[in-house]
Amino acid sequence: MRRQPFRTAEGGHLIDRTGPLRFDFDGHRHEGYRGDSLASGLLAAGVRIAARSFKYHRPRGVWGFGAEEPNVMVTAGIGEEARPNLKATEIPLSEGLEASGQNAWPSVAWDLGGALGLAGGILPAGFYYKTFMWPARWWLALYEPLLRRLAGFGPAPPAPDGAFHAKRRVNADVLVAGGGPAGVAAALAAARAGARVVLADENVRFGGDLLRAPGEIGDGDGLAWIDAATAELEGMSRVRLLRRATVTGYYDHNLLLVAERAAGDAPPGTPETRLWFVRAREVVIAAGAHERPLLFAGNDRPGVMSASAAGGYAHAYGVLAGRRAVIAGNNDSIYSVARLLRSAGVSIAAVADTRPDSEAPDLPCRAGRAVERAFGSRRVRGALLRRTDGRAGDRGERIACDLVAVAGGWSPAVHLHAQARGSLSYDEERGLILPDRPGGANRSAGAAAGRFDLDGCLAEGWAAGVAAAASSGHERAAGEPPRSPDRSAGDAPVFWQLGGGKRFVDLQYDVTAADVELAAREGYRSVEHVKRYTALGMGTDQGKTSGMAGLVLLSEALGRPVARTGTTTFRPPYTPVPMAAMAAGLIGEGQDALRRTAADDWHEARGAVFTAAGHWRRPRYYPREGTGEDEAIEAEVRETRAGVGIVDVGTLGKVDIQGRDAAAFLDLVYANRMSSLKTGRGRYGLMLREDGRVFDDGVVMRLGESHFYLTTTTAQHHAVMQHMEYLLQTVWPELEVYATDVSEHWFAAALAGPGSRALLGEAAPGLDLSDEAFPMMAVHAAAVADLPALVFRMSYSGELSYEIAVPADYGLALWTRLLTAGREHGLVPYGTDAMGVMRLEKGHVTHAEADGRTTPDDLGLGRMVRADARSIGVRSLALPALRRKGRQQLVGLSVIDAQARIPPGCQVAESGDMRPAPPLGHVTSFCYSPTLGRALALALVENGRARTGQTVHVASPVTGFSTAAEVVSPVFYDAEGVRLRG
Amino acid sequence: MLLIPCPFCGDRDETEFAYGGEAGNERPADPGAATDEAWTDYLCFHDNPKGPHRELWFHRDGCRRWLTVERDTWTHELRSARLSRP
Amino acid sequence: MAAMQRYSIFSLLRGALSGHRDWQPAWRAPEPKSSYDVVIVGGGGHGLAAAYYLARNHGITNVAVLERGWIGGGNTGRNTTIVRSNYLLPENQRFYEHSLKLWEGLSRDLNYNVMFSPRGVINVFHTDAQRDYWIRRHNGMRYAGIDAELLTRADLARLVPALDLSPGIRHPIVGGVIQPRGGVARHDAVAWGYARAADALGVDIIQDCEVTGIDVEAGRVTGLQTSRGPIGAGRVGLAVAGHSSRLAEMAGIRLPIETHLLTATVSEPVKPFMDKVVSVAAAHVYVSQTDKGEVLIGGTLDGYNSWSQRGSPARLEDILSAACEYFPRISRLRQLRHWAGVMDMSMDGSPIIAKLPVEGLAMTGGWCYGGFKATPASGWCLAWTLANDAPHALNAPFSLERFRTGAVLDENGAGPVAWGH
Amino acid sequence: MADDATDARRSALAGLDLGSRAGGAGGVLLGEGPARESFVLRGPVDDPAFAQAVETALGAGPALEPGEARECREDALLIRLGPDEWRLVAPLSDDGRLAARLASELAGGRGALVNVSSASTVITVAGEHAADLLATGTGIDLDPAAFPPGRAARTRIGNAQALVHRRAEDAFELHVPRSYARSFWEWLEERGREFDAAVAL
Repeated sequence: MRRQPFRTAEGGHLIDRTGPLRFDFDGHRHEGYRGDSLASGLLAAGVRIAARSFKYHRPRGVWGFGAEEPNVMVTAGIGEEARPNLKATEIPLSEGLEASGQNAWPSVAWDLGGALGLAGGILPAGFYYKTFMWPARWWLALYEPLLRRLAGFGPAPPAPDGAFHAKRRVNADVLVAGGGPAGVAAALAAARAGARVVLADENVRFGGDLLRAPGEIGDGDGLAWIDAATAELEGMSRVRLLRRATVTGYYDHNLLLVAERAAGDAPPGTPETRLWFVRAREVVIAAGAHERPLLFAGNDRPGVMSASAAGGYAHAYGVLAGRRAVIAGNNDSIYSVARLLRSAGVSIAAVADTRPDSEAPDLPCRAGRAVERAFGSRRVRGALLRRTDGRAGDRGERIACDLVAVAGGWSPAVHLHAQARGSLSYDEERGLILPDRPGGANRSAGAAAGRFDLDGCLAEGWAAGVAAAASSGHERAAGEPPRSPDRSAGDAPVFWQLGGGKRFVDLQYDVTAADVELAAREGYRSVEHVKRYTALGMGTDQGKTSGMAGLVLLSEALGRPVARTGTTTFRPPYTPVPMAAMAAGLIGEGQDALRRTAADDWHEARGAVFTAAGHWRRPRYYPREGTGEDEAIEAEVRETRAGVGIVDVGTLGKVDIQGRDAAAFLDLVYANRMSSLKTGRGRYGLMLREDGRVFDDGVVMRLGESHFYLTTTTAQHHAVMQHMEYLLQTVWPELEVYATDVSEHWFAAALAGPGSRALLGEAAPGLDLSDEAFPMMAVHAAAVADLPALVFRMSYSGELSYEIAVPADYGLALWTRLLTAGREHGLVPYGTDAMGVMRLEKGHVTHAEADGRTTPDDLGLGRMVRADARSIGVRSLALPALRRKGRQQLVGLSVIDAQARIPPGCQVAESGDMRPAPPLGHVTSFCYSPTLGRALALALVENGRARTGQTVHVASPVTGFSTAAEVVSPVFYDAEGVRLRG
Repeated sequence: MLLIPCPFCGDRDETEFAYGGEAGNERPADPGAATDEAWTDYLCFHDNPKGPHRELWFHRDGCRRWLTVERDTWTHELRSARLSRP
Repeated sequence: MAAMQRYSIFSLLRGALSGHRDWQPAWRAPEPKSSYDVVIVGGGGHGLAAAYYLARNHGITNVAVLERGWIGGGNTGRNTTIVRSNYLLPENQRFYEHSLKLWEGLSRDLNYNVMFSPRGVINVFHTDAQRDYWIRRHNGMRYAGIDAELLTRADLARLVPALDLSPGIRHPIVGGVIQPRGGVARHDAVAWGYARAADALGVDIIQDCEVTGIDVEAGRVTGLQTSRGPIGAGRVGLAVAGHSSRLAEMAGIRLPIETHLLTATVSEPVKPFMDKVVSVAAAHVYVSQTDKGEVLIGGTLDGYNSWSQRGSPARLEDILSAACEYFPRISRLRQLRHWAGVMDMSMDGSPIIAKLPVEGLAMTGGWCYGGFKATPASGWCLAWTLANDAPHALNAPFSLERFRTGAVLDENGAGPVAWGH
Repeated sequence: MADDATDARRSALAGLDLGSRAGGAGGVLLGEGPARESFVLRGPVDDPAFAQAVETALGAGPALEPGEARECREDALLIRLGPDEWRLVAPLSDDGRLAARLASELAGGRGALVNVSSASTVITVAGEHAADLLATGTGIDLDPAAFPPGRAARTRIGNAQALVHRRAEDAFELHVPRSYARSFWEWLEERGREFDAAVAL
């Protein structure tokens, strides 16, 4: 047997016959040519059953030619390379391609699931809403798992997508969506007028409908004209031509997404997809139209297909979809398709035209007739033709055939127009949903606008191109538009169905005409209800072929005009877009940059265990040989408190504030006063949100009369910058203040512990560190380790402590030089965990306590707030609920059992039994304190301060943990602050 | 994705900006004298029209200016954008 | 009126024998009467549920539900179908747990299978701070009598094989929590089920009826102006989340609500590989697989006031990259469809189910992302509030006054920034 | 001290050891620009005293077009980044003299000058596909007609904010925040696979 039994001897402008390709489908080896799609390859090989339907597992074959294909979805590739649900019409054939059918076992050709078709009678639309409710437990145990087993088409992918996907953002004057005659004419006109043009088309070659059927432009071949125009466009520097590129989405302000697929024979390294984000001033929508089906019993059998697709396979690929064809339709295209198929070698058994008056002497014409039923089960074997006028005595004509090519007219592809929120109109006479008022800077042209003659498409495309270019400021003369002798309107009278029986509307989800009628009868009268009740149009083809038929059926069932029924919403994307393409460049650090401090390389080399702090990573602790995590952290705390430790605080936000109103501004931004600071001194500052809740804290240093330097927390730094600019630019524009973000410029490290003064004294010999010369909360510029630095005396740990800031380029030098100098002082680097322990021992709050719900008073910081209600947030503190007695307040909890360790996420309860009851509050921070030898926690507890001395329970029901603790002051360690003085 | 015509930087993608809500929601000049109702009007009760809306955007990744933008919340048509503080 | 046609496997078999010609309409399509005891504005899940509970629990059957378009066409039909009660604040815990209990009996209660499927809702976390927060939240649930469990990484590997638990990713997952009783339901069916059951109790469900005005006389609501003429009403309940501001404005009431977009998307359907609903804290993305086989992915707000119902591709990139990062095999699927719901974002992230400052007028709204799961309890509480002219203890905290006194229910601690919640 | 300090400078990309990766010819060449001094200048452009002070110190006035990068004294560059914000970039060899001069001219008047020399890392992107690589991550119009050589813009590219300065039609300098530099570099390299990006020193 020949390898390609249905391939013609010659012809097929998309294929290259010089060397055959081999491919596998469902375990069988076939042969095709370079340039084939999988669909054309399967047809050439004579594979008729290429898919199984969703619900009834009925055999299905290729129906369409491109993105509209509802039937043949396959899994391409095997094993980890498998990609499910690809339409066979969109897969370029390549050497060694392995594809398999879906939703069938053991194969699509022989599928045991086909037995389900027999149960079809009790499974009408929406059957699951009416049953599976008894007994209640069975829903979860039995029914739903069963339903889920039946769900889905292709297999779930076993592995991630490993291919490279690219993205590109470009600006254009004119984007033309669709490279058929209208689109190419539009692009040429716009480009000649001087516009920057992007022309995108989903096929491998521009030409649109001319790929499927020959046509004349000027006085020559249409495709030749397209090729010449393409060549001219290719030569223009401001034009970009995208092939195999589908315009999938139309978004705000003329941003369009175009998904470009790699060619079948693309060299290795070519991105599998390239997503173009095109920001266009103007858009020409020349997306063409989709051929409609006709409804008759058995209209889903393999061998029943779109007439233009049948013609297209012959013309573009030299493939015969059958040997003996019945061609049936409601418009003139059936004759040209019949002649095209005949010249390719198909025997034309009959051409059935629903219109009574048409004739074509060269063809076996059956005017006024339509298909009432297709025979055959695994493939079509014949068709029953019957008069459309219902005249009595018509017994019908049964004609043997293996191809029924159906031409139900055209549905303009109004998707992009509708996505741009253009309005639609319904042309009752022509049975067309048409683009009406555009919803953005766009215009539709050609078949997408309901023009089906070649001459009209060219003229409309050209005019749209000229107009789009002009609207974007380009008005050079573009020359004369191309013309075509084809001026037939191509209109089809509205005709949908003949006869009864199982007429499929939505081939993918097995929705029949009876389902639509049932939905209407049950009161699901909105077109959206019908869609959702029956699944009509919800498939991966998004109803490109089924939509219009469903609409007409529903309107007929409800006895109302189609225009009143309306359409469902056209949602993007127009065709499915690979997730991996959308995610390209945005995985891991690509999405979430990892911020590193200047000393990061050192931490990494030292083997630090990191934690995330916003985008930053910070060392949690530095592992020590022979001990575990807890011991290492405790050692860092002990050694710092006993000697000296160093911690990287380079992640803190830092802001330089200058300008004549700087002090007044800071008084308004902070809840406490800053204008009274003396130059060279600093103060802890508390920032509130306008609703009175604690927003951020940090230290404010006055460097000069109108010059301040302040720190923010790591997490809120960007928010604080934005907040300050907001206040300066919108609330108090009269203030002259310049806030400059210097977080990236400064690296900082803190030395803490009683030994810090001695170490710093050595590293900064020029600096007088006596309490008199350098008191708490003072700042000095100095050379530290021979580096230009700012030194602050402040403490977070409760120990004598200095924070040293240097320009970040010197950050690593500062860090390593201090560590070297510190060797003799027993200097120990510590991480955020040790820092957290020490701050908890001192009762300093962090975002665990200032969680966006707490007021300064809740946190015991009420006395810091000055009375000026003009400052941000202060006025809200007077609202009743913020002054209410019984609010949760910050307290310390000292665990009574010295051996107990507190697990994460504990609640605070009256009793330890963990039975349901309203808790008193919750633990915000907890640690084991090596300093005090027991577990400590900070907690927000109802009326907490009044409970000091009481015993409560710290409990975690999800881990079954509970222990008793005493409510104490949140400052556990050195409440008098003796150690700060060193 | 909106295209916001920053008066200083020119047309920029929405992703460069941070949204700031209703423009013209004026902070009481003397918060201490404002009633709870007036104060919470400012805090919580904002215009929410389906249609033209004056709103604030912060050009975070550009000139770092707060813009006052007039935008239709239904069509997203952007009618004007100016610097909040000229 | 005719008794409701019972749905069961037997009725289906009978239907099959008659070629499915005898199925009655699930609800009538009545002409509006000149007045009703109670009119509910909004034929989404919440409004239909309110009507149903008014009739069933309070015996008030002279009720109409007015729907501008088609029932279930708002956020009921545009959400990620998740049902859970795993909240932080006690007020929210109580309310959503009441809702979850109603969900558990809903299909039989309505004689309509809403396909509530308690497959478990998982939250995973990455840092110590997130771990503390999520465990605390689930401990709080246990104190409120709600099911909640802690999951180790080994548990996660068993329950969600598709999840990337490797330590090398940008934000490695260190653990998780689960509410086993949480799950998903078939969103459209909820509206249809309530509609059918309410209709059977005498409620008029009137579609294609847009409310254009609210009549208020002497501080009391008296009726509504609609596209199908004036309709008198003793009491009126608004259940139009997404559009609450506009309706309240008709009665001269300003709400602490802004309208924002939330994008969701589905993949092409594939065979089941993911059983649980999983929410990833670091990426603000939540993922589940529907009974149809689609992977359903939701994310965060677009972040600016909008009623446009269509999201931004930038947000889609965020959502899909997060989904692909944590569930790597999703990267091999294709995105089929995406849409955006119109959210009533309240200023504290919690709903408003309350009497309004016009006598006889009450609302349920301000649902932020959480409206679908709240459907039964929202309707239940609105019905109670309308029937008793006072809130039930469950919805008393969800008052309008809280925004005046500062007693807000700020689940996320984000402050009065609508898009921050 | 100055010598010690100079030796102590370390680039945020040092950990990547670009030297070992250099080589190859691709459609895009990535590299690191030399360290330089960098200052944020703020001030009221319509205040004649401020404008005069800037003009006197730098030899270029502040009234530049948005994004305009004007060469001024000592081979320095003044770039207009906002209505009241400029970036002054000077070669390291200038050793702060120009900024000191500007500071002294501004003293007592309005405006502010802030040293941010360590705040950014300069990455160079050059070659036939330089603009295409940037276009994988930014929406600004990189057409030479819209963004000619000599122009600069602060924008977002990929995972970082960047000040983009076009030196020539196919050569860009990107000033990215220091802490982001490594992640950003790796993002550029990964996206650059499409263009066979290579490292040039």
